[in-house]
Amino acid sequence: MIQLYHVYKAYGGDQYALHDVTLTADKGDFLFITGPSGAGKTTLLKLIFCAEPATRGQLLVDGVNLQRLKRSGIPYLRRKIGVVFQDFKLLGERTVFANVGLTLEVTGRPRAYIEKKVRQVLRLVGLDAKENHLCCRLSGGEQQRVAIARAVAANPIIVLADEPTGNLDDEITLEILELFREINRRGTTVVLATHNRELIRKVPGAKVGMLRQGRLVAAGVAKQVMAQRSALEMSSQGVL
Amino acid sequence: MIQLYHVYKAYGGDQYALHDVTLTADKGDFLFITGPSGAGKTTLLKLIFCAEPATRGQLLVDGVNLQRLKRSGIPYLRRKIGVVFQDFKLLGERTVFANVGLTLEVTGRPRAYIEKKVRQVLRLVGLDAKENHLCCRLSGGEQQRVAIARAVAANPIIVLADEPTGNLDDEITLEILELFREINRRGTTVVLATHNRELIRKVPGAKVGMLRQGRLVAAGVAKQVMAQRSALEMSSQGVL
Amino acid sequence: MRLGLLVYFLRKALGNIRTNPFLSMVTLSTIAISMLILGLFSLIYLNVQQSLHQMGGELQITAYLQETVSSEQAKVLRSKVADWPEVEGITYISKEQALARFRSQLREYAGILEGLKENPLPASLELTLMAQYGRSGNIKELSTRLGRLPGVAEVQYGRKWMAKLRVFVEVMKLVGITVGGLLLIATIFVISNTIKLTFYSRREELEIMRLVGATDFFIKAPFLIEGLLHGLGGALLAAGGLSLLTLFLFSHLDLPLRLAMMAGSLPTGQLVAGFLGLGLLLGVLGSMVSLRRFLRP
Amino acid sequence: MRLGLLVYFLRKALGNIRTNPFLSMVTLSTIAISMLILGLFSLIYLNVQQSLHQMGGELQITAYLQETVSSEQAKVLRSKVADWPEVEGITYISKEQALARFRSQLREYAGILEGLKENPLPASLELTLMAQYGRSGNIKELSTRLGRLPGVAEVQYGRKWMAKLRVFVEVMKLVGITVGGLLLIATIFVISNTIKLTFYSRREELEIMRLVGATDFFIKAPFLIEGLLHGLGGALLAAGGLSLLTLFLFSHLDLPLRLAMMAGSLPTGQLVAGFLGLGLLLGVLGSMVSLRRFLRP
Ligand SMILES: Nc1ncnc2c1ncn2[C@@H]1O[C@H](COP(=O)(O)OP(=O)(O)OP(=O)(O)O)[C@@H](O)[C@H]1O
Ligand SMILES: Nc1ncnc2c1ncn2[C@@H]1O[C@H](COP(=O)(O)OP(=O)(O)OP(=O)(O)O)[C@@H](O)[C@H]1O
Ligand SMILES: [Mg+2]
Ligand SMILES: [Mg+2]
Repeated sequence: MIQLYHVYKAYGGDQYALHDVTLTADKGDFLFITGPSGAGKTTLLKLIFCAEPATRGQLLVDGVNLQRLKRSGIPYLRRKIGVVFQDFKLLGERTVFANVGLTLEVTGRPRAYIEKKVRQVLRLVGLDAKENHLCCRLSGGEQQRVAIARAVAANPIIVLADEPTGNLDDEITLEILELFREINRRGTTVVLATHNRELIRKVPGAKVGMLRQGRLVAAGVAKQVMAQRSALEMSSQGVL
Repeated sequence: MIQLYHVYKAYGGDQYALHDVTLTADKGDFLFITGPSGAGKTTLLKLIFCAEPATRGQLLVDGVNLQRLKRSGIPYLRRKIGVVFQDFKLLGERTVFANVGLTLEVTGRPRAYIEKKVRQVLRLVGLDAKENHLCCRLSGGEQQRVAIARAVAANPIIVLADEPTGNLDDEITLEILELFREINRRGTTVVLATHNRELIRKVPGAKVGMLRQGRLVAAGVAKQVMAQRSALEMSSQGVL
Repeated sequence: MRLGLLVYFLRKALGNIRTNPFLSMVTLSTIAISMLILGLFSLIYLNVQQSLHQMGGELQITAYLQETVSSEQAKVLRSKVADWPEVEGITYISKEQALARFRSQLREYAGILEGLKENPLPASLELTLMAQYGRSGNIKELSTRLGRLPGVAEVQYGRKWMAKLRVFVEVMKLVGITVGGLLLIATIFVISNTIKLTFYSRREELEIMRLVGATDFFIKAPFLIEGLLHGLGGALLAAGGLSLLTLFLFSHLDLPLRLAMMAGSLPTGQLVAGFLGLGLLLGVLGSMVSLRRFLRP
Repeated sequence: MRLGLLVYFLRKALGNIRTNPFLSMVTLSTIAISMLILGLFSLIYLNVQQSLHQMGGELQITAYLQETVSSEQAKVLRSKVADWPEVEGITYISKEQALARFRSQLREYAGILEGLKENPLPASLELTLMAQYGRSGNIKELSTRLGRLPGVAEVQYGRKWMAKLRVFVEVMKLVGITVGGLLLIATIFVISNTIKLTFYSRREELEIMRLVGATDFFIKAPFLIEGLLHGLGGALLAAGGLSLLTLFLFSHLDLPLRLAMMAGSLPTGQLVAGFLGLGLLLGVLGSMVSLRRFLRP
């Protein structure tokens, strides 16, 4: 579903935000991207939904070669992908309903369908009571949940979630993770960038890609990578 | 240093975002505000630095009665308080340096002092190399650290931090917590709103105020509150 | 485009206006005031041109006839010259009429006439010219042609003040066209600047629309309709303001001024229609151009 | 205010301009184009008024003297009338001068003079009026007064075309003041709208400044200096544009038009200074008013 071959990304300068990253997520995969702040997680997601072009390398998303994708084709690719942005990117002056409905509107869904679907996903994230509130008047966690609802509303075949639980308490975090697992079980490919190790531990069968300064330093199944990582940390702490 | 007596806050409607909150943080206290999403943590902090007026009740900050504070007095109160906003509130089109230096500039510090001080706090949050980057081009975690640097740069007597580690990995989170503890040890009152229980457990001697739907449901020393809370959760799970 | 989609875009546009009343108000009022100025200027220009035309129309060429020309011959001459394309009107003034006019018009010189036994004034043909032939080059050529006609003794035109007036009319025309043209350009510029600024402050919204998979057309359409509504609304406001203003001015004028203005044109249905069309165009084109700037990748 | 602070604010303002080149460009160009139109209009208005004044200045009152008045007596009368506040100029025309003028000016009636033994034309005093007394009411009153003077036989004024011109001058004045006034209001409005929009798109920045403890003065000062710079820059651009434009127009005019314009005023140092002052004012006041809107609690 998502394939990266030797992808490099430099923002202007000669420093690479991504450096020779090769990574695959098949249909129905649950892929965690992890790594310290500034490692390139967000950059990786941006490449996948064409918010930034790769500097070098090949990217294939749902069979489409992004390097060859024309500008006019980008919206159609993006409709297959639901994105939870790290900074939410909500329309602050619009209601929760309008924000969540946006992804459905752009694909020209009928109004009745939109209303039904939006209410449904808002219930899933626990915001059905705030449907008519302006987004700028929500708490941080509520905004994050609106962003999550918007990302999943249009039944995308890929969901990219960038630190989707940074503003949520443990309880809701688990609910949200459960939400992602549920849509993943139904066949959606989920890519989740996070710092939260707890999250990764909760999905032991998921794939994990670990970045550090733009390089993929570890990749594999969650259980193994996390164990490996603990060992690595211990040894590095021993060295220091 | 900070005293709230029977504080209520309603945003327009008849629902209270804060409901009869009485809470005190003395000089040199380390106070955690915790509670689920939408509990009123951010609202509480907003009242303290006069971003919102209380609907009812008394607020005293550094001996100043906020209900009686005139508009012209607000800036001078705010200079005593460093705030890490949940959504960072950085000037995206300005450099990291300009953003961190802002709190020093508004108090009219000389340029040489500003340069020295800004570099110093940027080193503390690990961003000395990004001094001249525009804030909108930073990663989420980097932006959060800029926000933290800005909050502490002017040596405020109170630091309010709203979910300051939501976008940071465990390692940097600990460093940041250490940073807050260090300035706390030097006499600064720190109020930290967070969902992260790990953080609270790391400072067992701190005070904790726990909010739920605008009400203060628990308050006391961290160790006790967390224990109490676990018991509470177990019992409530038992009931359900 | 399906009707449903059009309705959807229209509703979106109205939603945008409701969400950003400040931006809408600024755009609307800028378009209105710009067009009001433009309309007022056009109206005044038309009126002034018309009055000048009337005054300028009095620029006459007088062909004095030889004493030997009979009144019948003069009338033949008159109908001949009347066919020339440059000639708007032509009047035959007999010797007697000339004397009578002298008496009434030049009363201060009436004393001169006392000592006369016979009428020394010649008969003449007085020509008024079509406005478009009023340039001095044409007049000279025409008067030469007139002078060559049999029976014409002398041709006279352009008294001093008339020449001055003529220059003045030319200046006014130039002024009008210059100011009007610049005003139009300025109006377009200001309106497009305003629209650009409103999109600038909504660039985040545009960006978010793109990020969730909206096509450029889908993003643009509601904004274009919004621009159309603003343009239409602004033009309506301007037309209303203009009508009120002219009515107000009109009722506060002295009678001669009022008559002078009556001669010109007041805002008509046609003018208002043109106004709405222009407003619509400005709103839509302005939005179109400005949007492109903020939808670039 | 300390000089250091001023320098700091100036540097901030320049920083702002560099950070938001688009906003600066829009503000600058809007001010420039608005002022260009305003300046062009003023200049043209001054020129037209001047030419009209010259033409209108020819509105004379002629007081014909009785045959019995000697040239010495006439001169006494002249110096008496010359002291009246309404009178701009006064000329004594003797019988001989009147005849000579008749001969040269009314050549078509020259035939009349052939049969004369003596000069039938009276001597006269010709008055030109100060422009501000040029209304018909004043003229009537004045001529009555003139007629009552000993030695004055008859008073004449206002030939037909002159009355028309007078009406026209009045209309032009009204037009000029109306359009000019509206233009000024529109300019202020458009500029303030533009500045408001630029602040609107920076409202987050203003809010953040307040949240980190900046006083209103501290926030405002750099923005006011920015406004000042924009106003000054816009005015300079407008002044430059205006000079170029007039030069261009000037060199493309026919000679008579050019002479007509020469009579008026071209942009001078004074005008440019006034322009800069106005631009400065517009920039600063516009920013001040707009800022207040976005610094409200
Ligand atoms: N638009 C940009 N222009 C220039 N540099 C950028 C841009 N976006 C990101 N970077 C840089 O690229 C690097 C990787 O950024 P990225 O946002 O991918 O990190 P991340 O892994 O998402 O970090 P975080 O966990 O803090 O969000 C960082 O050093 C960042 O400063
Ligand atoms: N400006 C506002 N206008 C109206 N309601 C608001 C506003 N700000 C917050 N609220 C509401 O008040 C309640 C408390 O919000 P607050 O931001 O204090 O929560 P929080 O504890 O910070 O939550 P989170 O952890 O999600 O950030 C929420 O239900 C929110 O929707
Ligand atoms: Mg990131
Ligand atoms: Mg909050």
